[in-house]
Amino acid sequence: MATVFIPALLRKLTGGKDRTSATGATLRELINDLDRQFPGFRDRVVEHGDLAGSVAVSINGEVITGGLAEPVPTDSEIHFVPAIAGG
Amino acid sequence: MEAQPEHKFKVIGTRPIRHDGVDKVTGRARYGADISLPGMLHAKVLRSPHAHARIKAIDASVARALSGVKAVITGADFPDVPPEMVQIGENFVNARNLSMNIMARDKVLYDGHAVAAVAATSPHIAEEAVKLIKVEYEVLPHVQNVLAAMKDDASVLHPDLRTGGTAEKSDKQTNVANQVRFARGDLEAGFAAAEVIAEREFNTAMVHQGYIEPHNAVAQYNQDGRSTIWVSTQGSFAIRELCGHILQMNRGDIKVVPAEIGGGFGGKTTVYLEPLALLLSKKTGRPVKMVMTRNEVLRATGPTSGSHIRVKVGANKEGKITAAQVWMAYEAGAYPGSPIAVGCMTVLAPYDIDNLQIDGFDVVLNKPKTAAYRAPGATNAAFATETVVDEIVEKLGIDPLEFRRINGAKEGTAQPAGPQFRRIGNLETVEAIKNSPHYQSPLQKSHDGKLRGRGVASGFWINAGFQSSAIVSINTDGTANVVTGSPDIGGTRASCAMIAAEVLGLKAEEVHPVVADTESIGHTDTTGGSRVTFATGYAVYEAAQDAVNQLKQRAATLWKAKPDDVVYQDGVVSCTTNGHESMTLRELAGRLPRAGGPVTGRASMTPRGVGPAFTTHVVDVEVDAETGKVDILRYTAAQDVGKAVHPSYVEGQIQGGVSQGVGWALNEEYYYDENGLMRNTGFLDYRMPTTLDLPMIETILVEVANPGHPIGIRGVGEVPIVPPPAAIANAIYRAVGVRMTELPMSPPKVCKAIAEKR
Amino acid sequence: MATQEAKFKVIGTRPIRHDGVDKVTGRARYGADINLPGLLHGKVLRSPHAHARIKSIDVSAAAALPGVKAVITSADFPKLKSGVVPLGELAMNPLYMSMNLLAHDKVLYDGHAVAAVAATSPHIAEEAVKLIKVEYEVLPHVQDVRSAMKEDAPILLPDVRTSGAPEKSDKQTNIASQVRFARGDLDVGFKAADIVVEREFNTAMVHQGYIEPHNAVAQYNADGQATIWTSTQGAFTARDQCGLVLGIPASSIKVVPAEIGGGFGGKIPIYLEPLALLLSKKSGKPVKLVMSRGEVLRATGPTPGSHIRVKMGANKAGKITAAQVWMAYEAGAFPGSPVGAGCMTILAPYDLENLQIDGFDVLVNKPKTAAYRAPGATNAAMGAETVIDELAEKLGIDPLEFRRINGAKEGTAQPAGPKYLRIGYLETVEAAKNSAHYKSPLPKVSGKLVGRGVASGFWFNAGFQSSATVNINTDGTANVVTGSPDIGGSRASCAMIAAEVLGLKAEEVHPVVADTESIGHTDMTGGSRVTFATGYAVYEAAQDAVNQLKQRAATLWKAKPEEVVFQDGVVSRTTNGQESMSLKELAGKLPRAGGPVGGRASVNPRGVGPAFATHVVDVAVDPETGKVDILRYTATQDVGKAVHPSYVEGQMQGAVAQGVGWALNEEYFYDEKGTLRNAGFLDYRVPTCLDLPMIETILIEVPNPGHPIGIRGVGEVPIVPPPAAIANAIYRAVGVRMTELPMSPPKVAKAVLEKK
Amino acid sequence: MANKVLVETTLNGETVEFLCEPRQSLLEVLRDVLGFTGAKEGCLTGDCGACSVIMDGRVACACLVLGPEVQGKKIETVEGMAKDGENLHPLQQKFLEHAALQCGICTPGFLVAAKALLDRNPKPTEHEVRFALAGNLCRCTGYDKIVHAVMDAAAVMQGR
Repeated sequence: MATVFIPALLRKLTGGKDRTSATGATLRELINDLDRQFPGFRDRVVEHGDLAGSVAVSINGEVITGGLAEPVPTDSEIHFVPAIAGG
Repeated sequence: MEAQPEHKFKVIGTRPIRHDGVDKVTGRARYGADISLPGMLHAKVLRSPHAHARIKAIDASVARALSGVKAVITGADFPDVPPEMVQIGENFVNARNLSMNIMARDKVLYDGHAVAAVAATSPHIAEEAVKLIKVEYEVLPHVQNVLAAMKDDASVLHPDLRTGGTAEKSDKQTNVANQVRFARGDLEAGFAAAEVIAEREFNTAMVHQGYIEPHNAVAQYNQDGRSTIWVSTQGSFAIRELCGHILQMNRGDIKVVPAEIGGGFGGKTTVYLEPLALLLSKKTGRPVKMVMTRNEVLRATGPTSGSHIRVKVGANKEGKITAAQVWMAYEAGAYPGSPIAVGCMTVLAPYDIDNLQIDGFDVVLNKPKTAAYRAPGATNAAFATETVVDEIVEKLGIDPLEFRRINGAKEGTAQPAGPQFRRIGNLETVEAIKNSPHYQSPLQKSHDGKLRGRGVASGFWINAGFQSSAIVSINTDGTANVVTGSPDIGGTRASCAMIAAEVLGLKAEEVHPVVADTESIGHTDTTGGSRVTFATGYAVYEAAQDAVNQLKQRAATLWKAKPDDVVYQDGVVSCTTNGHESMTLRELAGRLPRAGGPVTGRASMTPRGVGPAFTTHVVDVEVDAETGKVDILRYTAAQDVGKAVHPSYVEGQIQGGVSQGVGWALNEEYYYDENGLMRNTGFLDYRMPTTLDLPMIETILVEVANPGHPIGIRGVGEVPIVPPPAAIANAIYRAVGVRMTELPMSPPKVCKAIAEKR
Repeated sequence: MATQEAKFKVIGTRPIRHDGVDKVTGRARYGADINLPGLLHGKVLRSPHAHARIKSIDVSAAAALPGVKAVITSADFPKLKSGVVPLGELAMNPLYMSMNLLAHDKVLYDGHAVAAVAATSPHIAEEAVKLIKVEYEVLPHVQDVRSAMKEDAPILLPDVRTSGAPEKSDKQTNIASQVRFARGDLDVGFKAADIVVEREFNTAMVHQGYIEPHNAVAQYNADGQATIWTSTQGAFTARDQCGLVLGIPASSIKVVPAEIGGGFGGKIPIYLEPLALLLSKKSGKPVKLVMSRGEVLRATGPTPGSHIRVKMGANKAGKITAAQVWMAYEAGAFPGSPVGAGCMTILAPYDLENLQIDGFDVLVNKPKTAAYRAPGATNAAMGAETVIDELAEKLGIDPLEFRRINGAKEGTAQPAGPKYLRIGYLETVEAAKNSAHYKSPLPKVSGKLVGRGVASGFWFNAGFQSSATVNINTDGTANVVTGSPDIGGSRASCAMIAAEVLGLKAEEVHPVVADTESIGHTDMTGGSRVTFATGYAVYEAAQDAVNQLKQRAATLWKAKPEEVVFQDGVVSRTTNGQESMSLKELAGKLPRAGGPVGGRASVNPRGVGPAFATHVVDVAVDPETGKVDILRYTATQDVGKAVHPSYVEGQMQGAVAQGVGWALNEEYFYDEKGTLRNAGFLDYRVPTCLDLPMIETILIEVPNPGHPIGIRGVGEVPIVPPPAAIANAIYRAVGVRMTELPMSPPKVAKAVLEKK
Repeated sequence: MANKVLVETTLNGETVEFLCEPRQSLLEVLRDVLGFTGAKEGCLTGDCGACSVIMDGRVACACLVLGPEVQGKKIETVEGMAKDGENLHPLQQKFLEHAALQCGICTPGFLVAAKALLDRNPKPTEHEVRFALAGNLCRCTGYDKIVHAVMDAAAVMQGR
């Protein structure tokens, strides 16, 4: 069971819930589970079958680079945050 | 590493347009002499007017005073170099001799030997300044003929020189730098068993590679001790090594940027101008450019040896060679190092001989230090053997090709040097010529009374391996780049790109080849010995495989599969488990950022499994008995090319090698007068073949895959120069009944021979 | 993973940079220094209007001018579909990129490119540009974020809909996107506060101000292959962008990165490259384009001006109980301001339970913004850090003590949610507190009022993809090849990392920045990522080389590779007989030991370590003129591990100088017609050495646990605190809270006057 | 083709002749005609100092000087500062030792301006250095290390 924090502007989908629990061995499975719980969730974070370019995912404090295939350790803390480049 | 001769290739064997083509047909390609830098100075070299002389004094004060002159250097400006042997690829070079060759110290040893160099703000000022340098010489007796140089009373070039190699040690001063012998079996028994014996003496002249682009170098010495050299060279890493030793600098501090190169053929494997330019730049703090004139190229770079060769061969009634004895002396030039050893290894190599003895001598004399030239040492050697073999054949009344079939070396045959051949294509080339339309068609009669003849000859070349590095990186659009350190003198960029394309399942055009400088790619030995497509191609193959393995891992990550469950073929990765997903390389490339990052494959290696090359040529000539002029009517070359990666450029290598061989056979020679000065220092008098001198050259590519290479590649560039002089000599004999024993077989010589026969 | 206790031999020393001599002798080749045979020179025609419809373009007169070889307009671009495509780690809209390169049906800002000409000399190209006749229908323009957000505002891009909005709408709008971060309960939080401060801020659009104008030389080959020489922060990024807008495979373009004369984020997008390429394709000759300073200011990517509202409450104990932020950033003419980064950085130094941050990305008739050093963070910090200062003051708490109480540390949840790993924020606060500067009394300046201010800053830093190869030379030295253009000395740091691994001196490693065909894919130089990520690849590539060296030695010794150890440049054999060899010796034996050695690595490293900084500044204010002088400046920063301390200091000092310019002088000034009026260095005043004191730096090394050497990005965060720190110092000097950037003399004088 | 002018001048101690259009600036002549690309273009309005050269002993912005104007004048550029291939000018050496450059585009201008300063004032104070270099913009370094480098170079040249 991972704890997923819902981005503020996606909380319409979750009825205002700012966090939820989801399961999945990989990010793909986890997002599928979130989409089951909150239909439409996947479309907000996935584009062309990959994590949307504008979205970054943090697992236990580390922004991951494995995309949807990234393994998700049990009891992880997961955040969806904007992808940032910099100057 | 076993070759798969049955393997179906998709790219290898096709004829794509070479990647550097457009730059070359639009004039955009940047050769060494095209390089120009801000504030660049131009330098010229003062050269010896004597074949052998002691330098008593050099006065450059007037030259230095000339306005626009920024620096003058002489031998005194060079550090003392310990006489250590520097490894360049598998060859060892005496750094001290090399240093003295590029700038004379106490003695000048040949006409054209560098004595001083001047850097000035314009080439013309530099030229003027060079003329203002006063050198006081004490002229010494010179020697320019091998046999004369070997005499005990000959004038000695290097008082400290002693004969090395297998000769027993002696403390006598000599010009014989080295001695080699290969011997096996029992000569006397062999000749006793012979039905016929042929024995002849041969003389061949010193000839030049004749690349159209003169030597050049642009050097910039930086105040932090690092420097950069832009140069047209066959070996950027070799230039770095040699400059480092000659100037006693850290090689790592020298960066050599290989410019496009306008021909080399072995002649651009060593240094002449680079250390001079670097030293002048160090003195002036400005970039310095040097470009040779044609006169300098002929007088002072490295031609290939003239030689004296004696060959004795015996054979029995069945046409089996029973014994062979060879004695040969090669001109080393002013410093030791002729290709005599290779001459000895190649001279009898096409044949299976039980009893043989080969003696070779490396002889220094007052001519420029020789350098490699396409199958160095093999062509003049083959000229001797192959004409003697032709004489045996004639005496026995056997077809010359049949004779070669009887005696030809094959897998398991012991080479003259000892080791047994692995799978080789010698007999296949003989067979190919036998069945060629050319050999099958009768020789047409001449309409104007000129005499015609047909000759054949075979040739052998060892080919080289040595060190190569390669990088293969995958682009975001699924295409690839290939980086190597091998200067491209014959289309090797194309062949390396094609090898990578084959492995990655891309089109040749989808792979971008780059020849990088010495700081951007791992160590790579000189382009030479027909090694690039074999060895660098091998590294490219391995680097591409490395990339493929990473691509499989990346795909496995995306699919949560095991890398072993992922297969890569024809540019598609697919999963043998997990719902058998699959992706094109292009798709995968686009997803790499989220699959572990980009993919770069690399390989650095010294491949074993070099495959030697054999070839057999047939030529029809027409001889004008009055003038002695020989015209080539038809020419066909059959060669075992292993696996032709880009057949057009393999054919090109064969055709180019043949025409060089024709020039060597009929016209080219270094002509020295009694003072030891070269008299034909331009293309007007040093006559190379033109389009008018040659017919179309037919090629037959025989592909006997090299078992030592994953794609079966053998070197192809050198061996085609070996047979032409012998084949033409044999054809001349068939036409006019005289055995020519001197190269070149120029009109006067042929004329004289015919006259003597009458 | 980080070798915290590791004793470094090269890392942390200060060798002379490898590209140094070329740069002090004038030999270094920058983009504008490239010259090719038959080179043509191009110039761009730019819009004189802030917003107008292009009715017609007549290039006939220009094309007819002798010496003119080609003229292009947007009609020469392929038609593209709108939509975001991923580009490495970034996302781009090729259609918008194309529209920004050469205006399609509308010009959207003063300076917007309309056409380009290639001619045999720059002067002829200039004449020709003037001969192009363009018929415009001028449209109403909008340049202020809040007006642009209004319902009735003129619309820049009809197809834009607010992305990220809570519910989809089909209304035309200038609000390109919207973000929100929220946690806890604001009402509860503010109720718990003993004191609440709320203020509104306006900050001006400012430019990176790199000294080297944009440039590009392009050669299109008849076989469809092209080469571009350009000063760029990302050779691969430039290649991919050109491929997208021109609709050709990226790999058919070879980008050769020239030396780059400053970028700071502004040289990540492309402006001239595709134009040069099209002009070369049309003329068959190489074409060079170099911008004038006016063009750089009018038409490249500055960083947004913004409107920011910050409300914070704290209790007597000095603990922040709630924080609410509303910020709107100017995107410029196309979507894509760094408002997301602004939202994620503005409160990042603090541990907050109740917060809400709303951000809006707003289109206005100004040039499309680009990244600028910690994009979005500096103007945000101006808002938060001045309000923090006011809270501290009202509670009578030392501002550094206040930050100690509320400061983020390992385990603190960021505003965006994720928890921090090991960070060094509080260490920077401590360092500032104990600095000679903060301990010393304020200097006196006759006729002027002096004050001291402090402020903190945060930046994420980036990871992204990098490739590197490490080759061993025959003399035992090494070469390092990367694809990261060097804008701050990263060649030196990469060489030093390789030297550390190989046991060589820094001078014995030769770094090379290669073109897009000579090295594996490498993302742009930006986000303070190069020494971290490319350095990571170099570290891995050097390790790869070391492993091969061990194998080679094992071959020579007929030993197993695992019996061979490599340390400080010496390979030695542990078992039977203590054989050992220096790298130099081994290198000489490689030809007979399996051949040369080349290591390689391509990585996309995680474990990025964020950066924090705390600055202290003393200012003197002339109450009459409002002029502010910087008397003393000290910057403390968690730099993870400083590879080459001199260049880390240089990054901090350079960023502070930029922050000072942003704080006091720099701004885009548009007239009522929407035309930029200060398009030159005379009126767009960047600091000179007369405007600055020496800048003291304090390097704090809290190793990044996510990096083998402990490296964190250092380049961006030091630009974040200066404006806020200076504003706070001005308040302490003259008692007025400045809420507008720049705090130029007239504004300060006015504020002082109003207070009286 | 615009009618060109033949100009003779002294560049880094050497007499050079060149043809240029009357409208070409000295900066264009140095970079495009003579191939001396050390002087850089930063603004073409004399505000940034990246194109600084020494003309008859005084610093000038090459972008504000017309080619024909340098007839008979003595021009010094960064390319002329190091006297040979092994030794840099003390200013160049100190810029390296002090890490006084990052991107390096402004460096030639700063070196030339600093040389002009030390030629005329061998012992400048920090303020004199900052005053003399105020015409040169640097966006990377914050000037700190540049000023240190110039002061140190002055000291070294004074044998201190």
